[in-house]
Amino acid sequence: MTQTIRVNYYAQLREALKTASEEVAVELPARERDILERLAALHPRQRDLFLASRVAVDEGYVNAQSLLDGLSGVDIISPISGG
Amino acid sequence: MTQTIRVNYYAQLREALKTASEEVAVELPARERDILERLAALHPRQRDLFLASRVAVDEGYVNAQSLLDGLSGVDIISPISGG
Amino acid sequence: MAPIADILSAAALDREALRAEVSDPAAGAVLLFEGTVRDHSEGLTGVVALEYEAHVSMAVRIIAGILEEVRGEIPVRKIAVRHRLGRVELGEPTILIAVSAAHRDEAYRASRAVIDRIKHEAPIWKREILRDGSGTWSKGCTAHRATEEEVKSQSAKGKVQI
Amino acid sequence: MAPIADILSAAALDREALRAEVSDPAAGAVLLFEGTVRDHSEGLTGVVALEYEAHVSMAVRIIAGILEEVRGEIPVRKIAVRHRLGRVELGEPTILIAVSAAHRDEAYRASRAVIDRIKHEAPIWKREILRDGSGTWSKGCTAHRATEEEVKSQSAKGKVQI
Repeated sequence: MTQTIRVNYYAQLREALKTASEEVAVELPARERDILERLAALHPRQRDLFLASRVAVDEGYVNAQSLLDGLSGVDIISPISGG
Repeated sequence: MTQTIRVNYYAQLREALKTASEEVAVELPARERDILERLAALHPRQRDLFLASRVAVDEGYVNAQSLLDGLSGVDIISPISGG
Repeated sequence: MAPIADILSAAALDREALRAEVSDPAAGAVLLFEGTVRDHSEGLTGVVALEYEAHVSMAVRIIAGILEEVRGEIPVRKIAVRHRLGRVELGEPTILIAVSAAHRDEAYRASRAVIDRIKHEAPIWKREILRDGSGTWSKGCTAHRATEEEVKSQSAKGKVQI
Repeated sequence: MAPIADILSAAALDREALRAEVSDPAAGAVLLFEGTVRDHSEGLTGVVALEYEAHVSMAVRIIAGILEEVRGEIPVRKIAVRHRLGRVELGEPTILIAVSAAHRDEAYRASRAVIDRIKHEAPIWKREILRDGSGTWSKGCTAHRATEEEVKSQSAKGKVQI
């Protein structure tokens, strides 16, 4: 089922996309990789960055194997560099 | 050849022997172990402590395999506990 | 112990204050790890500052979880962490990790585990600022669980997918 | 760098002063190891202080040699060490080791190597002082070269003869 979710961006992805947030229609249920591929298709110039990113929901990374459903929004955690 | 050398003690050995230093006649050349055995024979109640000690000459530990000769004195480094 | 919301700090980090948080009469070893701004990174020289941003609520939650896990795995007395946000000048601390333990082995292992896991898991980003004011996002690595293997190899770098 | 004669100190140790000695613009990691007086040791409780003595000239020479060796083995920026002599009260530092390095892995390895080798090689002794004023020499270990194996096993304890 196609559902519209809010997608939040940070750091290098936010800067590259020139937005901190957007609404995107995605097919659910979906795995982490499906969501990243969907966003990469929308923003093909940032494909490498999306595919090196992780998806977070409710302040935690999703399990790469899990089927995600009933989402209202996700955070896209582009490659991190804390410490 | 029997030679008289100065032997210096520290910490637990100095306290147990009630002296920081004494003159001892030893057979030279000798290995580290021979010197420690000689001192242990002189002070049999401290035998375990002597056999757990190291011999130092000129501010360095002697090599356990070396034959020591021409010594005027040695430092007996009883088990250490720095740090 | 300070509230976990204090883990991320916009103000300069205070080594002695964090050291005091892990004081413990049963501790024989205290290790203070400090990440500092250095003048270069891979392929970049003349760095004068770093600028940090974070997904704050998620980073606090993830770091607090890492501390809980490490406390469960390694018998330490206390652990305290502070990570900077915003601009940090050359030579200044970007992160402080204080660990106290009865024995040094536990202090070293816990300290190393905490910094490795924060680097691999916490949603924090830095930009390297050059003399001319220009900034570049650090290449970074895909967020993932730091494995024992990586911690042991002590040279975990680059991307690893879980 | 401070003169090597300062390695042993009868005065209280100053963390921030030693930290400042290893500052370096190329350092991305600084590790400060601190040995502290704890209230217990194996089979002994109620420790209120430690009393250190050393074969001073030999200990300074041996520790300076350890620092030279570790600098030769591990690419660090700077290393600085202070070890207390005399009476040190509960919770106070007995030894400080500061290491700066471009990367954290080198800082951890060097710090660990220095403390392990000092503990195994430096002619320094401590007495554990109890509440009633009585003191017992620490059992200690026979002086020997800390091997890589021991440093790796990270649990070198007790006696090992070379």
